[in-house]
Amino acid sequence: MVTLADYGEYETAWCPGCGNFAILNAVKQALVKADLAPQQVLFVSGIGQAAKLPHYLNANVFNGLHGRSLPVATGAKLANPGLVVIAESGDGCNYGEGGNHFLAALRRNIDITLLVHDNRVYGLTKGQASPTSPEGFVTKAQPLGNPSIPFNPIAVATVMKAGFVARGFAGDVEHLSDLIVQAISHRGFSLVDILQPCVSFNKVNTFSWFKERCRKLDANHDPTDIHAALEVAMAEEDEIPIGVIYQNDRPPFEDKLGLTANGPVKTGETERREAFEKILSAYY
Amino acid sequence: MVTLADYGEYETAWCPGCGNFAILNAVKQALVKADLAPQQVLFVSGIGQAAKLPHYLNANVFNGLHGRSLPVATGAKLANPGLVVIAESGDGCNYGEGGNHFLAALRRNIDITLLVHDNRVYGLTKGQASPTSPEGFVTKAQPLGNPSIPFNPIAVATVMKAGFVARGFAGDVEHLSDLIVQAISHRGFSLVDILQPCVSFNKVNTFSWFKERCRKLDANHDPTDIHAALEVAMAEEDEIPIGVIYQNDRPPFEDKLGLTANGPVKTGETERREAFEKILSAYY
Amino acid sequence: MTSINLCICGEAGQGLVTIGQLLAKCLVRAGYHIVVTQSYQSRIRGGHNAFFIRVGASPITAPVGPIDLLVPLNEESIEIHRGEMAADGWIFRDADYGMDGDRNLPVPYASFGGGIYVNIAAFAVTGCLLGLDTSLMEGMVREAFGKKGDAASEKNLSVLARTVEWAKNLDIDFKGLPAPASPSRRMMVNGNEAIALGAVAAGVRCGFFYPMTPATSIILTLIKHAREAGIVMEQAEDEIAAVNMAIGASFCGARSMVATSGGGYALMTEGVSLAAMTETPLVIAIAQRPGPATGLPTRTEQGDLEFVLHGGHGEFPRAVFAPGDVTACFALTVKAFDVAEASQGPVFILTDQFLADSYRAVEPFTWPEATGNPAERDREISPEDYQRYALTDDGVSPRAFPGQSGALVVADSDEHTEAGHITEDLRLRPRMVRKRLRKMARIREAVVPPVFSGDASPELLFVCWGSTMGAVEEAVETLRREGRRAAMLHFSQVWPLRPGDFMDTLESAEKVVAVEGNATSQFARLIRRETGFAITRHVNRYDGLPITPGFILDGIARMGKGV
Amino acid sequence: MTSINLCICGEAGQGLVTIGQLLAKCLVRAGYHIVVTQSYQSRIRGGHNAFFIRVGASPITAPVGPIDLLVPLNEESIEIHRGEMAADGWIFRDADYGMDGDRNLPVPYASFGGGIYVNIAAFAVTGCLLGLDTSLMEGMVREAFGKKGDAASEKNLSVLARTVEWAKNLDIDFKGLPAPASPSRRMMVNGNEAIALGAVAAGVRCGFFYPMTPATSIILTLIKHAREAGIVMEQAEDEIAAVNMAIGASFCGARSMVATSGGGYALMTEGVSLAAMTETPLVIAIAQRPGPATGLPTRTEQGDLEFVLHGGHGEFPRAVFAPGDVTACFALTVKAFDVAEASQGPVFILTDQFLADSYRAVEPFTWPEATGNPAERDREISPEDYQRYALTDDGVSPRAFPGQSGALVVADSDEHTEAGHITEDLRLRPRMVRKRLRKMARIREAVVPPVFSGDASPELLFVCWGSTMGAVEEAVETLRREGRRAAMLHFSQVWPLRPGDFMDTLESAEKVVAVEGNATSQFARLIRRETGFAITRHVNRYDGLPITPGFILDGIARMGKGV
Ligand SMILES: Cc1ncc(C[n+]2csc(CCOP(=O)(O)OP(=O)(O)O)c2C)c(N)n1
Ligand SMILES: Cc1ncc(C[n+]2csc(CCOP(=O)(O)OP(=O)(O)O)c2C)c(N)n1
Ligand code: SF4
Ligand code: SF4
Ligand SMILES: [Mg+2]
Ligand SMILES: [Mg+2]
Repeated sequence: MVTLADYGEYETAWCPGCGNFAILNAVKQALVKADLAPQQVLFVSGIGQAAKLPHYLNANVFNGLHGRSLPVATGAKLANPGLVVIAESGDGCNYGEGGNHFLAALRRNIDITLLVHDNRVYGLTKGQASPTSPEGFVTKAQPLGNPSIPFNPIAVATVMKAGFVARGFAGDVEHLSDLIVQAISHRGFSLVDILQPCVSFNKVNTFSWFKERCRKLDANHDPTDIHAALEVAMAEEDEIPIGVIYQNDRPPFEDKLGLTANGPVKTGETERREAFEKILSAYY
Repeated sequence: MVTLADYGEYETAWCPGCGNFAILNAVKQALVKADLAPQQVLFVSGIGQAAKLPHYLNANVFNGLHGRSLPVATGAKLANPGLVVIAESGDGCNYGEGGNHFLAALRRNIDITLLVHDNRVYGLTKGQASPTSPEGFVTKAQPLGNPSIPFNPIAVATVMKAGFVARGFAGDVEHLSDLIVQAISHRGFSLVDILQPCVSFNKVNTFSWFKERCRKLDANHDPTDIHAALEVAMAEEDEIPIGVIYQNDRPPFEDKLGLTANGPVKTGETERREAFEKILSAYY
Repeated sequence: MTSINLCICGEAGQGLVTIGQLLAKCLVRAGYHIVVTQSYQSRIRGGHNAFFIRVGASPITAPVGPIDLLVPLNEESIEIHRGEMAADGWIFRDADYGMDGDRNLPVPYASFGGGIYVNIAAFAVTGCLLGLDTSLMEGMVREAFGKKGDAASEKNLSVLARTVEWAKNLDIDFKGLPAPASPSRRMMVNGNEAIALGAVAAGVRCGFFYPMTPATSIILTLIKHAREAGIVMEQAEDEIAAVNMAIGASFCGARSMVATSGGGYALMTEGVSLAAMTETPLVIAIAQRPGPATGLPTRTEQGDLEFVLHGGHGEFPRAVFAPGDVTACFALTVKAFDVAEASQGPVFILTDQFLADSYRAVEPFTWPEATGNPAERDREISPEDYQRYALTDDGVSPRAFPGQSGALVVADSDEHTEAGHITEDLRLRPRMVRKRLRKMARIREAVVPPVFSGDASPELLFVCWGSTMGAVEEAVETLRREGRRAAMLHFSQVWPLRPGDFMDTLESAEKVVAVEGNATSQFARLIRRETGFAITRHVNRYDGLPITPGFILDGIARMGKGV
Repeated sequence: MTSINLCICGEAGQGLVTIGQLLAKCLVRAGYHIVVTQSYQSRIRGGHNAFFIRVGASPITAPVGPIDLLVPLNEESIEIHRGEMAADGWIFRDADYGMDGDRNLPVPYASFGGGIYVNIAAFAVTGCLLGLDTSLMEGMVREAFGKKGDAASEKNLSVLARTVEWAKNLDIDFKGLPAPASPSRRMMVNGNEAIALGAVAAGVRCGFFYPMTPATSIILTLIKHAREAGIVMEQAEDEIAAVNMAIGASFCGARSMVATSGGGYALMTEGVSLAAMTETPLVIAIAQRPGPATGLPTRTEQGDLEFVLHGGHGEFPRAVFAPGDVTACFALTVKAFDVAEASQGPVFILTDQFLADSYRAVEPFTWPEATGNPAERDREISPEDYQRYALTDDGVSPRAFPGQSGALVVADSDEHTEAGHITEDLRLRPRMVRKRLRKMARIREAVVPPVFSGDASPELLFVCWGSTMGAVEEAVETLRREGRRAAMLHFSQVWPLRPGDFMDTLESAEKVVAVEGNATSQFARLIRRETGFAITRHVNRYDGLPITPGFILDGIARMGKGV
């Protein structure tokens, strides 16, 4: 039995009161609920406040470049499909710098879980607008207010028929950790967009702002009904539904490639040599 | 009065029978219908077969890097908002290499028109799967069939509330040129995804395949109704609706920045010098 | 004492940068010289940050190591910096911290106001003991907090007054500074601000960026003034977009720039090549930080020189400026825009976190009369047969802008004809290659030669570039005071090099030492490549901190007798 | 005649590559040597493409200019190549084309089958006149068209038979080639295929790519064999994704590679820096094409050397291989994987379009016994206190893989502790910098020294690198036949350089000429940087075409009497 202690306790570099602490708890709880040992799990992150999370628990970790957690996670999963691969980063990382990888991940449906700490701001670089910042959001870099409208990751993932699409809230750890457990156990690409208060730079979408709006999805919401899901995804922000919004059973990418849990890292030298000799025969 | 002759006739490097010829005609016709002189128009393209189009008409042209037509177009428009800026490139350029710029353009809603020659394949590099290639599409690079599902640009643009979202077909030049006229005249970001047969590399989505499926949208389709638009955008491919699918009147980006048609390129030296001196005063 | 090295430090989020800035500005207004060094971590709260102000009555140019006056905003700070204290250094610390030993002054912060007013009190104590006029400090507090409504301003002023009262009566042997020479009116600007102001002076019209430490404040400064100066600034979705936007804007006639650090620049290199091929002026400011990859995002290094010299595929001209101080940041940014326009291609301003964040007192920046639009050829354009890439003797073709004349402008990233259209003509190709490379002559003509200072026939010559100038200068002064014939050769333009500008100097020195903020002596390698001259002695720093005069002197000492 | 230079040409889409490949393979099977040069445009149909086969009974290594036998598939081709014909060259052309003059053979293609069978007929006529056995050609046609159902195969065979019948009775003074030496069994492989096969031999497990000419066929070859060899290949959404995927896979223990050209590499440079910082092995194959920007996408150049040497921010070790021929493409790819693994970082294979597409007859590739997993340190891992970045004497830390041992593996793009965690410890930083740089020793040990050939004490020494080897070799031979003391020094590893390997050679030569497929003599500059040795004579080609022996000889001639 895996316990919380297996995942350790570390000092962090986050601001006191940051929503990231709750997300870290939810992640650890989810891993324990899913009975996954640290050795089985690989966290891949980008750069940002969110992306520091994997340093604060015991697991395999690849903390890469800003915006690039998904491709690293994809390569890792393809090399060793036996690993549970979790990509973890901020809204800027995934929907800004890494937006193209997000789109491709939706199409690929590889069996990794993406946890986006969506604080609607660039935290680590001190508070510029992020792709999910509200229109008009005022920052030092956007003194006239953010001129763009926010990215809607849930809606985009849903219309792209991503395998598993959920929204969580850092203010409800129990619920969030359940979502993460489901996301991990879903075979295919799973997105959990996590509403996260940033006490230092987002004075609009604060803890209480989120708290007032977040509503758990109705028990009779059917996540396999894409129309219902889209309805939820496109809802205005006076009520923000949290929970599993959309889900399907598209075969994961690995199946289409015929990969087993072993994956390419496990082929022996003899097999490789035989294949090589056979391959050469076409060149004579 | 602008005439077709103003836009010239050039030799192309396209394959005989390619859908690009029809798109070129439609573009020229649209410019004539819109009564735009070549000097007023700037075409920005990336790299690919589609991206060669601007070389085949008279206009201002910036033929840049693969995947990067939208940012160049955005910079150009911001520098000189008086120009009519048209970004023109392939599906690979816009939804593959340039996917992140596509997402950002939807949020920004800058007044440029994006014409995507969507042949569902990488033409210039000889036939690899593109982001819009059908699942299972067999190519030399995807011998087991494309393992990803196709990108749905219309649906993504619609859920992101892009200003103007249309789909055209290279097999209906008249209709297509009308769409382009509307796209140009729309103030805000306009997407026209153009179904384009590629005779050399796409033997699945051929001219007749498209021809059989394309249906002009019903006269009573209301493009300002986002739910109706989404319905259309998510339709299965046995019938492919063409026409203006979604449209709104979000203010364009330039308005939010307070830009006039003159734009920053037109500030005089005296004004600049006065501003400079005033700015310095904060540093004493 | 000719200068005092003051360190205000504590956790991120405690407001120590604000105190530091207010104090620094007062010092500048009082006529002092300053060199600010900002030391911070990649986090928003907590950890340990420091704002160093080295202040002198006569000119100083470099950061130094030993701390003369430590103003810790938390107890931990004392532990962290204790080892760096100068022998006669003082610690001004909260009376509540348990601490004994000499030369530490317990300040009863709680009694002046406590809470958020500790900062103002710390400002007041420090200012007072440095000999600042109370009225100067009052004015500063009013400027800084006036906007917040009278109440806040008044409260701050009363804390200030109370603290000053207390401090005035102190009798400690903290040696202040002599009064500075009759103070001329100077500005307080850091390297990044100076670049932004240089861009404004050069007439920048558009700026594009994706936030990246330590370059972000170039952008934020531009944004602060954008409305007033009529500049369009846009945060791009990524660095690739930023550089391509800048190229699009520049193509349409707007002087345009991007600013980033090494990792962002990596993503821009394809765009650099595009600017070169399409012959579009582009100014790229790069504030270096230690790599590889994310490295130490808030620290300093000079590790990206070779990458900046060679980034972008294919062969094309470029210029790389490496300002030695804040004044040069301004002047060379103006120049960078001119050179970019004259050569119709990419030009770099290469600095680093130290200089980016280093405030200095500088003579007022002036409007560069000579700049504006040096593309004198624009006038020759005849719309009918306009060719964007006309083959000319000096490789520079007349530049028209879309929609601004009757000419249609066609630019292409493929190899192209004179008219700008894609071509497969392999006989034209080499002519176009040579045309582009010929523009190097324009860049070469405009090169800023290296600056020599120190002993006229040195036995010890330091070669350096970029932000290390001040430290080398002071190290040279120290050595000369010790009786050595030392000198400095500083490059504020690192590409292209004109050996004629400096070979005599290099060759006549007995010993040459390269001082660089990197581990592999990249500039020394470049010198050898371009001149054959091998520098065999090196002082390298790559721990993320700026090079100081002391670091250089230690390095020399370690080289032993021979040097 | 010691070799025949054959040119099959026409529009894109006419199938001339197929004829070329069939013919080339027959020639290889018959025991001849070949050097194929593919000339094509950035379009799918139309335009003008050519497939050159230079064929010799004894070894040949370079493409040449003059055409001995032109096989045009359209009339325009004759116009295009007429000026390149050798004095005694022949044109085998369709009898329908209006043409007069000597040395052109009208072939009644229509009478053999016409339409799509023109290709087979052209193959047959050419093969026949080159002296190929009919049965060899029959076998080839059967192999190539057998799959299409018997009918197609039979029809092709009958066209072949009819054409051969006609050709046998010709009596023209086209000089064929002597029979080759007793043919050993050799492979026909081009540079890109050889890289792919080298990767298979080295045990590549994962490959990631975004299509880009002229690198794509490396990838397509890997994909062709992926199932059989158990390799995972994935087309990424862009080059940034490709390089990061490869790093992710490699981190998990899979030997991984990417392949691209200059523009794609530009986008990968941030990832190169990431591989270096995280100490993840990564093999990057770059097939160069002329830049800047999109340039000439289907042509050849050696213009990206400096960018490959310096791409990526920050300072770190790397190795760059530049194979001189197809055999070296195979061997050096195997070596690249080993060096990447031994040094735990990025390693490059730098070729160009010419070599990428150049088929040759090569001795059979063999399984590299010595390869496999040289990371002998993996065995030392103790899961409890495993540290990914343990500070070791040689800088190489034991490498464990996630989920494959009890050890938890932590990698970080920030500066990190030995355990892999992000750190702000500035005392640790320089130790980590030095640790990474120490790995250069492992790379240096394994360097492939340059190859010297020709006169033992040359008055004229050619320095070259990469794909120009063959042309230089033949130019040297010609000069020696003319009585000159000429020699070649060819580098198939361009970084790092070990001056000890070649300085004697350089210094003892009377005159040194650098031969490079670029305009700015990048390799010569590197030599100077690393050794101080200045090469002042240069042969540069940058029109998109490969360097030939004739181009070099002309270049020498133009240098005048002194050379
Ligand atoms: C290529 C590159 N560009 C920019 C940066 C600077 N950078 C670091 S974190 C960050 C934004 C972080 O925002 P987000 O991903 O939302 O994470 P948060 O800090 O809000 O958790 C940026 C722009 C970088 N490290 N690399
Ligand atoms: C950075 C970069 N990567 C790859 C390429 C190679 N490339 C040129 S065009 C193209 C694909 C074109 O596909 P698409 O955009 O759909 O245009 P089409 O040719 O189908 O019209 C690619 C991959 C490139 N030019 N630059
Ligand atoms: S800046 Fe915001 S996101 Fe970052 S640690 Fe602080 S509160 Fe959290
Ligand atoms: S390859 Fe396809 S898209 Fe390109 S020109 Fe030919 S038919 Fe058109
Ligand atoms: Mg964020
Ligand atoms: Mg396409």
